[in-house]
Amino acid sequence: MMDVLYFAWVRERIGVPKERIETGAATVADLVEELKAREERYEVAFSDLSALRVAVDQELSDFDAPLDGAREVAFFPPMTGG
Amino acid sequence: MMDVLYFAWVRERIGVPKERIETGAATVADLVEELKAREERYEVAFSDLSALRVAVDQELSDFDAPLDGAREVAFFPPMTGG
Amino acid sequence: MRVVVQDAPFDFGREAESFAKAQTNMGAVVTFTGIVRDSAKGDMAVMEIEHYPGMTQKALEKIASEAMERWELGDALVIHRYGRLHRDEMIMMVATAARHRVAAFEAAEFLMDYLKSRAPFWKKEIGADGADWVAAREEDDDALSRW
Amino acid sequence: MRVVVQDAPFDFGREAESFAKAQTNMGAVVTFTGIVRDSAKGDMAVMEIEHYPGMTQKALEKIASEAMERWELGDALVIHRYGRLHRDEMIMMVATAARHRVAAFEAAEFLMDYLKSRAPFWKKEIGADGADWVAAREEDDDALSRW
Repeated sequence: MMDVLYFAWVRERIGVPKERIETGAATVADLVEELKAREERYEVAFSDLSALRVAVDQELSDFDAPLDGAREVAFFPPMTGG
Repeated sequence: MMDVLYFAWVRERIGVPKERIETGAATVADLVEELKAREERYEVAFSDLSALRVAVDQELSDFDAPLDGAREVAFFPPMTGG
Repeated sequence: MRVVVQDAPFDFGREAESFAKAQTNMGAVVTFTGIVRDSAKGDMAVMEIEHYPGMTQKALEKIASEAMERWELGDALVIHRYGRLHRDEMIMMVATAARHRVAAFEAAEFLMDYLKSRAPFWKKEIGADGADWVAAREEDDDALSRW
Repeated sequence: MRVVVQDAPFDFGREAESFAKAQTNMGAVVTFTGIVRDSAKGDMAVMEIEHYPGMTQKALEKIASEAMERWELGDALVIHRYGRLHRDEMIMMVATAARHRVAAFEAAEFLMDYLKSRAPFWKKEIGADGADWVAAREEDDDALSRW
């Protein structure tokens, strides 16, 4: 089981801030493919990965990062702090 | 007549903060030569012009600047503001 | 080093003053304050700042620690708000203290460059006819290459 | 734009706060504060700052005006003290306000670089065994070539 979090317009497109999913995905990219296959709202949200960022267990990460042992994955647009 | 002002260690070496002098010097450099000829304390203070800065009528200036119409000339070491 | 993430307003004057006063033998203190501007459209009623609660504090601490090490700072402070803010309200501040001015300036700029594009905040401008997420600016990402 | 030359202490927190609060639609405020450090010898009792009364105000206004123009600032503030100061006392501050952070930072650094070597102040460190005039640093003069 893994917590998947969405922020900003990714959250709005997917419609929930967080969900708990059962997955055997080996990498972030595999997880994205799994989600896209689920429903159209995921396919829309993940249509352009270059517009997205990802954090694995609350550390900024890459789409090819492995997920073994990861408990929390978050997807969001480029950050706009400051 | 012209007011000549000295600041920081230039003031300390010359011994006065300000004096009023009669001069026909055409440039700052001429004025410096005139002063050096007066007394040893001036010669000491003006021995290395690269260690000095000058303002003519309260504007930073150069040693070859003309003095026509100038009412106030100030000599001082490089500034250390901030 | 102090890192604060909160929805409440902060007292910039008091924070700046007490940061500077707490230093010993530091010749230079720099502060930066980020303030809510109007949207490009000019109709912004409120700005909503979303963040990633579990990650924000850690991400800011990591950035501040790196600044402390790279410039041998006497101290560093980061305060960042989230939630709903109005125009001309203060969003965040950083402060740095160093022996010389160049280090204090550089460290403050480093903090700001990293906060801009590596801290998990997202800004939404809510105006008269709808809401827009603020897009990240390419030059903010480019700014990181300086460090 | 406000330029103040005085021997009295100033209230950094209050000045920073009221400067920032007075802005409209400026996204970025930067402040720099210069503080008395100990001398290299480590025995400084007091720092004496001499200035050129007739020239100082004008020189600072000229530097601040140039910053206002070059970066389209919302506002700029310069406060500089003279007279006798103790360790960890504040010597001076600048503040700049701009729409974006890069302009606010650059303008503040420009002000500091010019204040360092173009404003008529001279610092003397008075210690247990004598007094020394602070020498201008070559890199401070070099810093001007950036602008």
